[in-house]
Amino acid sequence: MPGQAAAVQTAAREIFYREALNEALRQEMRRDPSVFLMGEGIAGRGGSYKVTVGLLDEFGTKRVMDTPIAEASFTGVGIGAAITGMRPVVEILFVDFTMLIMDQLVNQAAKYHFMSGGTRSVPMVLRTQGGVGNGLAAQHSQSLEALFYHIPGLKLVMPSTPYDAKGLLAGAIRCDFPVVFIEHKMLYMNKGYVPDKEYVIELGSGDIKRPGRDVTLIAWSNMIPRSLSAAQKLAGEGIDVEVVDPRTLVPLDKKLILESVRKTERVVIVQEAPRRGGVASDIASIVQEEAFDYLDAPIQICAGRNTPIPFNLNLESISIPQEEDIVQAVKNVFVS
Amino acid sequence: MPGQAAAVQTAAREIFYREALNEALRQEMRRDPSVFLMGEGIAGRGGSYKVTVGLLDEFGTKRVMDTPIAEASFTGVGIGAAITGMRPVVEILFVDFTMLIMDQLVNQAAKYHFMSGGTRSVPMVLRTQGGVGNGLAAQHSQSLEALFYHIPGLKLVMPSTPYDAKGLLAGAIRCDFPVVFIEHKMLYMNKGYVPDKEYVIELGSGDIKRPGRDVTLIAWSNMIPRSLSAAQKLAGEGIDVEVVDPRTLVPLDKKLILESVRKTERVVIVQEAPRRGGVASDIASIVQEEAFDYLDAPIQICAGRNTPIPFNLNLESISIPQEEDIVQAVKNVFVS
Amino acid sequence: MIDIKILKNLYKTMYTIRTFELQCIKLYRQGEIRGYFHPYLGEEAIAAGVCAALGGDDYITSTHRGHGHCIARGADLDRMTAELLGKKTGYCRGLGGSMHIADFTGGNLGANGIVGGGIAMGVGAGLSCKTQDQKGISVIFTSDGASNNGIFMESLNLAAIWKLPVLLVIENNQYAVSTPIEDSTAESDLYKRGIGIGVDSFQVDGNDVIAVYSKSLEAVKKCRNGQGPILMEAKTYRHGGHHVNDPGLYMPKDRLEYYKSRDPLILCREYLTETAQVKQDDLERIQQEVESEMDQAIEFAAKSPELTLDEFKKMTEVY
Amino acid sequence: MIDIKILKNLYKTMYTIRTFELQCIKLYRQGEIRGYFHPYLGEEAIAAGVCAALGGDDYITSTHRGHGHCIARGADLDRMTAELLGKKTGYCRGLGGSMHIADFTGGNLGANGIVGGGIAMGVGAGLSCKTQDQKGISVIFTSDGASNNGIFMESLNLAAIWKLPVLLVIENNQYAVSTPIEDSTAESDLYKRGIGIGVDSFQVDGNDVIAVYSKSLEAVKKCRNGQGPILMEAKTYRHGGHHVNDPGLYMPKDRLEYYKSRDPLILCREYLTETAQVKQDDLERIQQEVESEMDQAIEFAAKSPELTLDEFKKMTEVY
Ligand SMILES: Cc1ncc(C[n+]2csc(CCOP(=O)(O)OP(=O)(O)O)c2C)c(N)n1
Ligand SMILES: Cc1ncc(C[n+]2csc(CCOP(=O)(O)OP(=O)(O)O)c2C)c(N)n1
Ligand SMILES: [Mg+2]
Ligand SMILES: [Mg+2]
Repeated sequence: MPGQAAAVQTAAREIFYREALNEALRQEMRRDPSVFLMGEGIAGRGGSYKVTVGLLDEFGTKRVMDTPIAEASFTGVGIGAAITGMRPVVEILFVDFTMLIMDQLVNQAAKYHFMSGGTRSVPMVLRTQGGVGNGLAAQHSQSLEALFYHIPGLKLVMPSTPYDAKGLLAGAIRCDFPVVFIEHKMLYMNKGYVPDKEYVIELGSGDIKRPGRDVTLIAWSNMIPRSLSAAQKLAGEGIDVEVVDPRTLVPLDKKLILESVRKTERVVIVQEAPRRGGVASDIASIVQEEAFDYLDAPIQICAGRNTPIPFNLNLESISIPQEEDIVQAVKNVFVS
Repeated sequence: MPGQAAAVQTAAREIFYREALNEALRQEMRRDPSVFLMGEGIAGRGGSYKVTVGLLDEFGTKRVMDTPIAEASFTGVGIGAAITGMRPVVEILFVDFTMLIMDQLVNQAAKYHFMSGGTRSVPMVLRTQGGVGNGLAAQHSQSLEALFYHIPGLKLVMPSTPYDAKGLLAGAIRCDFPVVFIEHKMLYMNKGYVPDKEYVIELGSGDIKRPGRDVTLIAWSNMIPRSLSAAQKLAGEGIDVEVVDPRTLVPLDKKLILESVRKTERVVIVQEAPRRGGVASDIASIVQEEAFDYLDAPIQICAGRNTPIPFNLNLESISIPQEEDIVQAVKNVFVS
Repeated sequence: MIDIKILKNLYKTMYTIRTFELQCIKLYRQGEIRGYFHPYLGEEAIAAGVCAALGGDDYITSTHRGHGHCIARGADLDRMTAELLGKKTGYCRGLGGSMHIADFTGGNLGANGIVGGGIAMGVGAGLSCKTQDQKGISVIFTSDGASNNGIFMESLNLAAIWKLPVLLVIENNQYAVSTPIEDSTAESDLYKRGIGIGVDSFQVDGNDVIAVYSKSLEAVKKCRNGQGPILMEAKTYRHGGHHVNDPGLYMPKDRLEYYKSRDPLILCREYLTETAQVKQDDLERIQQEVESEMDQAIEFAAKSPELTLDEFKKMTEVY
Repeated sequence: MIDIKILKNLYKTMYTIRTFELQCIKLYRQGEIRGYFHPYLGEEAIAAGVCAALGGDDYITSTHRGHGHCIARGADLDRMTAELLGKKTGYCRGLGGSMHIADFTGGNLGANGIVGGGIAMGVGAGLSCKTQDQKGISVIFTSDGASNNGIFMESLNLAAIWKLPVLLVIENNQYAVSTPIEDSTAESDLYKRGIGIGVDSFQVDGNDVIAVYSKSLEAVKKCRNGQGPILMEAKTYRHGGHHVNDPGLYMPKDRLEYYKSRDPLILCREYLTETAQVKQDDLERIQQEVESEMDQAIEFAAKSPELTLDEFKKMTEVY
């Protein structure tokens, strides 16, 4: 299990999440000449979060393409290129802007393999970035993974660490189906162990980010570091939390989740997105369906409020789970 | 409770679901001159499903407007008109095409009230139509309510009967917030009791479509008639099913649902949409959280497959819950 | 003067489309074909003329009214008919149907149920051609209705700035279902939209297959020489309603009559017999050939099995 | 010759925008303002010139670079500054911030974080004006970058077919973040896009407030007379990077220098003092007035409270 390996070697080479992504892109572009990148300001400027820095120099304008502000069409271009032999990695600056490409994603990319009777697929990665941070307000702070999660034909990846970011982006690029790959704006500057060498994490394998006996805490993306802090605090109070990071929401590593649940018999799911209709609800529905008899208490969902994200920083922070909310949610499963 | 009243009077005036919608539009347009309609082929032609027939004649071209195939922009026009004093009812022919207007819905309409600090709202109804029927294939058969359900700021209505269709559409038009109103293509030609007179069903009130003691079955839209048939069959086998129709998914009548669950202690949720990340999962997560101690068995979700909808009719029908699947799902909650 | 073999082929393609549509409409009326069916009747000259100018490496993307494009790219009528009947032997194993038919041997990336849904994809195929040094170009069939959707201008602009080998063909049949073009545009000459964003653009008579073919030859040549993209607007008219179940009563009788008098098959036949001196017999032989091919296709399709539930499950496991 | 009072007001508006931006950038650098901040520096003549041609019943929709439009529509600096500081007294009670600032008293339906996000909404406001016989027109401020997004052409086409009283203003500052217009268009004269769809369209020097104002007067008159929509492209250039944290190093020095030499405030001041014979003193008095207004605004904003959690919960219950 790569996560554990990573834990052992944390003393070794540490780089930023954004650098890990950059390494994955470089690795895959070197390996496979059909991989190319498209997006706004990703070439000369290296992207708004510096993920694509230096790639133009190495690979040239044919493989690192700046686009106009035309998200729907350049995503469609990616789809067409993917069908005809290329492996595009298309970047949408904010997950909020993916609302402009939903037709291309949902009606074209996700269904192409199916509608063509399995004849052709769309090996495209849609890289984007979401979540709350620093007062970017309602149209630049959303967590919209639930929308992609519901659409058959899309894969969905949300790495929480530099190690996972590199391996999963490589895995996404090698996947023969369209992958929505959502980074988190507050993770780009997180550091962690990342091997220099080439490696790939296959989509569908979750990771135990912290083993524990008392309660299973499921989270992803930026809720992982926050949950790990909460777990540490709770450890001081005698509660041993197991933190499970599915890493890819589609496919979902049900086996890993259910094994943990059967062991701890208590479940908390932490999600930055609004509570209503989020992925947390679906995971809860699966757990209660497949491990009903193991559950000692209702599954607690600790999630964002059902509101857009406010600009005001204090209100922004109360709109999504904070460390203390997670601590409280974990305690709740021991009360009832 | 209007549903029960309706049941009593079924012998009275019966009209089609599509006619009930037409009556609601007419009623509201007569009442309030700021109500107007926009959509493709809704004026002279009366709409693809004949919902707007005759309205052009009564209200003229200023209030019944045909549009080009420009879904994103005419939805945006509706938003702008709504902010500046009108009450647009915008029609998108198929819910599948709402993927073209997601930016307008999610980033503009849903957030406008919030972003403006509660100063202005967007009293717009987005009428559309979804679901499986008659081999329309993957891009004309989706059930996408889960996507709207997750977005704070949108209301979501899915009527299952002519009675509800009329009352809820009136309620949606009078609502001060953007409402996504999803009809079902297989319901338009269903008949049912509808009073001639003006009435309004407020958003947020569910309805017991069939009272029962043994198990709570939650469904909406076209899964209601199917579930009622299944319930009838099960009654013959001694299982008394209570069929709960939330009618509006946002706001959700939790009270009605939880009361029923506390009575029956067993829950089945039936959903036409794919299983993964559907609204059923969220309702399940709420029920297990708020009525955990009442549940005798895991909540059963009987839902569509996690695939796009196939063209072939036989495969189409196995892609979504059929009567026998519902019967089986109900029996399952008595097995475990 | 165009080679006589080519001329005959243009006619044959058009006659095949005509025959396919008429026969399949019969099957539709018999309840054998379900779902939406948008006939290409009256517009045959566009697909036939454009595709005759293409080579084997070229891609096309198609529309909801896509049977004509598919046939003009050389699709097998057996597999097309099987698809419309929802059979396993169909191009999409019966999962796609009329609105999603695709034929990769013909470089046809597929029909599309979303108006305008194939435009950006077609630009993407053009990108592949250019950056992978593939020999082909990409032809995008689209419609007057789609030209009012944002994706049209967005995509054409991308093709323009990247100088892609893309030929975008607007089949301007002057209607979007029942909405006439005058109600959906303030400037009904749609090729002018291309000019405004710096794209080489022109109009052609979409009922005249010779004109479409000649103009396409030039346009395709330019695309191959790196002078693309090019926008071609082909004006035409449907021979009936929007789909099989639409009587199209809103179409003014006189205009319909006018366009029927300019039926692309009639015009082509006139040209062939009068200008190109092709014998009536030759044409009749072609017609018979096509008809028997179509009869066989129907038989093939009718006899074909459907995808089984197990096969379906296996294929869709991956989602 | 334009009335002297109007001329002075044009200058005052521009100077207010300039002052507001410079002061708020200071606050941003001090960490008092968070989130994205896109200054309107260098583009003041457009908002000032266009809005001076408007009346009280008119609507505007704005962009992510929206402070200038808001001010030019007469917004209260107190409430604007409070909004940028996230305070309850702000136009959006601190929930919107720079990218969502709206001022309904000024008919300003709001800035927008989505490039192109306000265009269709603005057409909708135009529809209200027309069908409700309101007296106003709707002015849509948008950008070169947005003109490459589908919503631009879609929306303009709707305004055209419905003949709406809409003035669409492209603020062509020749960049979308770091991407120069030459890389995102094949035809960089953006007003030509309007011509292609039958819209009355023209270009104006966006640094010359007199030109913008004069052209706007004509355009607004046409809109009020039912001759809309109209597309106006105003060419300009940013005075710095895309947002406060972007040094804009990719902007060629000589071009930047050229445009700074044509700073709209300088050009206007020259015109005022030389052609219109306004005294230097008068201008200085205006500047002082503005500056003290701004100082007060900052004080007001700093002292203002934030929305409480309870108030927030109450307001958002409805979702
Ligand atoms: C995005 C979208 N909107 C609406 C429809 C419904 N629809 C199907 S065909 C059609 C009319 C299309 O007209 P046009 O684009 O001119 O093509 P034509 O049918 O004339 O070939 C419409 C509105 C659709 N399929 N996709
Ligand atoms: C749909 C969308 N895509 C991308 C962005 C990110 N973004 C914000 S401003 C900007 C550049 C805008 O350029 P332009 O439209 O010319 O306006 P300007 O900043 O020059 O005023 C970009 C790409 C966005 N906000 N919305
Ligand atoms: Mg048409
Ligand atoms: Mg710009």
